Amino acid sequence: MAVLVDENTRVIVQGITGREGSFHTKLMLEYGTKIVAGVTPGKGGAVVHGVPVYDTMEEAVAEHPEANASIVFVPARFAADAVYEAIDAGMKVVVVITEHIPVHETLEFVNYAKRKGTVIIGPNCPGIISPGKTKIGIMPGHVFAPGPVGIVSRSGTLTYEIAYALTRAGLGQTTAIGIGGDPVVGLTFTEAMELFEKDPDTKALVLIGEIGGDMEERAAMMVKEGRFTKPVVAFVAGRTAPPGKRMGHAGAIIMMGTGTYEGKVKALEEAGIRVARTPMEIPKLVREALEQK
Amino acid sequence: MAVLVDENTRVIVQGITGREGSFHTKLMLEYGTKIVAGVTPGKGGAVVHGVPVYDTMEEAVAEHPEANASIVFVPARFAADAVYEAIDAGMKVVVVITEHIPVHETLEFVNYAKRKGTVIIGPNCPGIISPGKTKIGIMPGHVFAPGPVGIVSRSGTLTYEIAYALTRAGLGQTTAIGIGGDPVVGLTFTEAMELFEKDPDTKALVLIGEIGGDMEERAAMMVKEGRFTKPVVAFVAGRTAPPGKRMGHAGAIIMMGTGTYEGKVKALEEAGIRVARTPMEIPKLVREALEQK
Amino acid sequence: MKLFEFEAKEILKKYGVEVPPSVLIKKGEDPLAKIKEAGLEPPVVVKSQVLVAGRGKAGGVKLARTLEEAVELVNKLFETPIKGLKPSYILIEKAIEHEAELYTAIIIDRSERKPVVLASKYGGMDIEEIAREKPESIIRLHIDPDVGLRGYHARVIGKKIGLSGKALSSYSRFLMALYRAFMDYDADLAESNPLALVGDRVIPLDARIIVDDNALYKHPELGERKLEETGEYTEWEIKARKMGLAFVELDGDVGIIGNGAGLTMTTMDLVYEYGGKPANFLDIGGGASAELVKTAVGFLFEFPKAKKIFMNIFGGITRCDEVARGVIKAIEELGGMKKPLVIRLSGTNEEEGRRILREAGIEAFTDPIEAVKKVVSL
Amino acid sequence: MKLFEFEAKEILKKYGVEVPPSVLIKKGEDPLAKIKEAGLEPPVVVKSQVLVAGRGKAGGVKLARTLEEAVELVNKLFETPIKGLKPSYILIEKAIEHEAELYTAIIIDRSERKPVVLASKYGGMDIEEIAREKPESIIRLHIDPDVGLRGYHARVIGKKIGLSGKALSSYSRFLMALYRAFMDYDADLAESNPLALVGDRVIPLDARIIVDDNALYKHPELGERKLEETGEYTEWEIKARKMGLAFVELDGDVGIIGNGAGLTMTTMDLVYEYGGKPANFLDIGGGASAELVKTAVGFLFEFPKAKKIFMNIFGGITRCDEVARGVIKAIEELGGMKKPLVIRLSGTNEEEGRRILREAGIEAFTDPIEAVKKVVSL
Repeated sequence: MAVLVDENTRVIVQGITGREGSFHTKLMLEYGTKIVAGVTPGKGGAVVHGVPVYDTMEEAVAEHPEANASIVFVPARFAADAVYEAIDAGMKVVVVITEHIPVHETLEFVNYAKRKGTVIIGPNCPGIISPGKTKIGIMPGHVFAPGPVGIVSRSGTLTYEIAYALTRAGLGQTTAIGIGGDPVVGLTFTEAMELFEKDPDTKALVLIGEIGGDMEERAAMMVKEGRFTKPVVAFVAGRTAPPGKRMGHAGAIIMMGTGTYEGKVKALEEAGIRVARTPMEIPKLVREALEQK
Repeated sequence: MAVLVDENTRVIVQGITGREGSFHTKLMLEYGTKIVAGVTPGKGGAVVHGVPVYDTMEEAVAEHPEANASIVFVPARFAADAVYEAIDAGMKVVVVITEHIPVHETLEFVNYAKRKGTVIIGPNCPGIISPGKTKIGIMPGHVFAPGPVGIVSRSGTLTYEIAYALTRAGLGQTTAIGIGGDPVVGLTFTEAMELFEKDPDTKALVLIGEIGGDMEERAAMMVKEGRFTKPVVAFVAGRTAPPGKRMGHAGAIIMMGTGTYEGKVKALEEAGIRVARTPMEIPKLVREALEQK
Repeated sequence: MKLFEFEAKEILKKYGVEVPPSVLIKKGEDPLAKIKEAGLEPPVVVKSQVLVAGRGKAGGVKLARTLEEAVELVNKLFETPIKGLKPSYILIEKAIEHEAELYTAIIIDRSERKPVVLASKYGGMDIEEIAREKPESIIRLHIDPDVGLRGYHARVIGKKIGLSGKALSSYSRFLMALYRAFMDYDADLAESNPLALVGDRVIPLDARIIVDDNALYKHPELGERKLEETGEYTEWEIKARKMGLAFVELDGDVGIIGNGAGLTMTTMDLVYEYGGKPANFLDIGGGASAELVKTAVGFLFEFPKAKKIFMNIFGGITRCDEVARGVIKAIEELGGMKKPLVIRLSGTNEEEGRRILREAGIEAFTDPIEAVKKVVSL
Repeated sequence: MKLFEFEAKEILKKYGVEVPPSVLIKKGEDPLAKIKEAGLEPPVVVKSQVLVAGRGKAGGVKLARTLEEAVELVNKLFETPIKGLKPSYILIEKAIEHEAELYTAIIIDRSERKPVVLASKYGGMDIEEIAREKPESIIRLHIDPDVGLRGYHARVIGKKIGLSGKALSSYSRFLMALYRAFMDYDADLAESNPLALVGDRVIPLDARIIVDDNALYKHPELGERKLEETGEYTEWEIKARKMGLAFVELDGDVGIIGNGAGLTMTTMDLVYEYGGKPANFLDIGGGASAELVKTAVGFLFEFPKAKKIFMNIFGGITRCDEVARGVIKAIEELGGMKKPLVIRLSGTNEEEGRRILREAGIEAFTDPIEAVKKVVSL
């Protein structure tokens, strides 16, 4: 088992003819992801790495009705449109890689997706991978391996680092989700946790947070209230980041005194969650958690 | 029984301090309508015909949580806002008397109401009456009487005329709904018919149509398909109106060859509905229909 | 309110649509100077700016192959009434060679209560004609008011009317601009027909926008359209509108006054049913004052087509006594009973109304059918 | 992008909000002439137009009781740096007597994924202060993106901060305008603090709008804000931005380069954990080219606070060999290894990267902890 995506997921790549879209289509195909179609307006009829390209999602879905997820590589100015198109074409999961989407547009499509029952991952995210089954994203596939650990993360590279450490420690993953570094994202920590709670194969969860916002606090509340019952190991990046400064991610900023490292760690620890001081401690803490269980 | 509103309906009058709002509040109270509050922004604290006035629906509902319907007398420029306020305050039925609301605004609030489960009657309508129980509208109460006939109508005065004829013929009404003369209205013929179908006390339905649009055709289809099973007597105003001319109601206009009298009558008759040539025939046709049943 | 073609095109241009190079000639201006100033080269299309439908067929659109011909046509069109109406403006446009003529409009679908895009690969004829001759070519797409029309909707439609590649992108941009015009201007209709396909782009050869009259207050920049300019109203309809009356001129001889649109239409129908022909529709609405009734009756006294008058009132909010007083006022103040007047009065304060009329020697009917028979027989 | 107070007020004015009568003085203009031309009578408030927070406390806002005093203050404020920044504009406003100071802002609630209105009857202090001292006074109302903020929402909020009658209507119009600004300008924040209550109307004494940088392309009319004008960035941050580097200046002495924001922040945290202090945050992002790596390393070679450099790379999409080549380029092309450089290299093409570095005499670490210990010990 895995959450959201697995070997049965059939993927459409939106913006497949662009540089990024084409490059990662190749990598995803190599990983084993079942990509059934691509969409780029005005490029209908082309073929990219063996994948047929259509002008619209409507046409792509008409030809490939089995498609149930899409990944968006469309430039920021047109990305919201692509997301709406994917939602209306009935995609269950839409992974938005694109960064620099205006936050007002993200607000709109995230609310719309919720109403339509579509899960949005991102924007500005590395995507989702269920190791050994499918990879819908830009993460390096080789650092992941199948196993019992779920990962949900606001950070890209840090996730790879931690996943690699877990993998080398013999702790593979059910699914790893990079939810994205923007202030407003589709799938949140708590929503991801609801999915991992229901997945019988996930035995423990690694939560990789950052300063800014209150998603970590909400995750802690969920554990505290017993709505998430599996062992959680957390890490929060940005302990030493000064307030008011944007640290790379638009979302990683301490504002009006909220979203501090201390506040997050306090909330997590009060909920009984182990918080690692460094990413390298995580495999050990996960193993302990699994053994205690 | 009755549809949508009855003696248990508790009404808030929006725009109660205006000339029309105040006048019809008096008439409705005289009829026996249970008006619990009025709302006019900036006039909170006033009292109109014994009814307390609030600045916002939120306050009115806080003081009168039993309120479940509202009637809107607010001027066209502010009417859409009042309708949204009523929907968000949890009103189940909102009667919009106001005319000249821009149709784009009506589109918006009608779609919003649908999503929220609120029934909008109107705009540009006389309202709804369940004779002997309650009157939420501007119709003359004395022409109606309790009885077994449902009425749904696109026209105001014509409804009074026909109701009066029915009443004098001893055929009282369960509920009469004036759905309004605008091109786009909240409650449609078919939606009203769904309600009358479920009301055990309604034994026959009088449908008062007009040229323009295709609501009569849709009503006919509903009968034809067996989704409405009670006897229906119809009248369609505007047999002799020339195409392309707006006959008073913005909705009553034949455009692009659709919405003609002939088309409507043909559809109705093909569905087995009796169509009266004059309003005066209606009581006779209703009586026949009731007796055949 | 209908916008002129040049106004509709200005709006589309503002929203980034490529429109044919053009120059607008106001009555009294020097066409040659203006054409030269604008740098327009023939061939050009000379178009009478009137708001009536069927302008082309009525001779309001002409091709000019030389400047001289263009000037001649301008002068001629200023003097050519289209359905009774001479233009105040002539639009001269560069003639655009094109491969195909498409149709695209956005209107409001009343029943679905959503805007709907209508498009066809067969433009250049009326939508009614397309619906008759190529019904399968008409693409309909409803717009969810919460989402709006988005680029991908426009592309889906464009594909279905046969466009691809860059032409598809051009069409998509055009349709988004048309939608923006439709929304920003609270339009009942925004249309381009024909919409020309020129290589890999689309260019509207004609454009129509009708703004919802109820929303005009939001668009003070549109200014006032003189009723005389629109070609929608007859002389007497214009008079009536200026007096605040809801009046439509018809072809018969029985003047009609009713209260409420449905009842007034029904009164017309009854007159027909019993062998008469209505001269007009005149709705005094709900709760009319004696003053308004006086104005309405006085207006029909003057309206020459009405040889006799039938007034059909059902008193709901409208009070019969008030109506009766208005009738008396009209007779007393406007020089007597100028035409035969049959009145049916029923409903609120019926007795009092009837009494007032009786004192002035008028016997009002209760039954509309009897009243109709009477008026037709006169 | 933060807008200046006078820009934010112009937008609100355009949307129908009454703002204090004012005149804007650009550096070099004659204040007295401009004040007289604008017809402003003292008392006036003289306000330094800088984009840093806490302007008032830093002495950037002064009251003048006479014209002479106003002129003096203008000249003085042009020379007074606020948090290191001298203004290019001074705004002179009529001083407005008022009964109360309110607070109103619209921001985006990340977790609810909706805009939220924050309002309080206690304005004039920071929202943080209000939250600390009068937390119960803060009214929060989330806005459904499908519906938007409507007049009645504004009235509900107005009532809850104690307004009624005409003041309530005035506040409602103000808040609708603030919301329109928030939406039209893709704002992260639109705020007025203090918002003055003057009799039965409200007048914004200060106004702030922050436009989403990602949406700036939609607002070409806003023009470019020079990085130097904003007061948000240090000299070295401005240099870095101009080179396309995501760089934040800090107070320590260990220069940091990482790939990915989370990993780079974590690298900082690790340096702290092992007793060092980072001099900066520098994220080269995903899939960095050798050229970008060269630029980043070269930049830290120049950045004086960085006495030594720690480069922490986990190769995912980023290839370790490409990173190694960039480091070599920096050393070769920019004049040698100017500062001690500790590199941790792991992930994609790790071996090849390590080999390239080894050939240049650099031994890269695999374990980040060992690498951190090394760099801190230097």
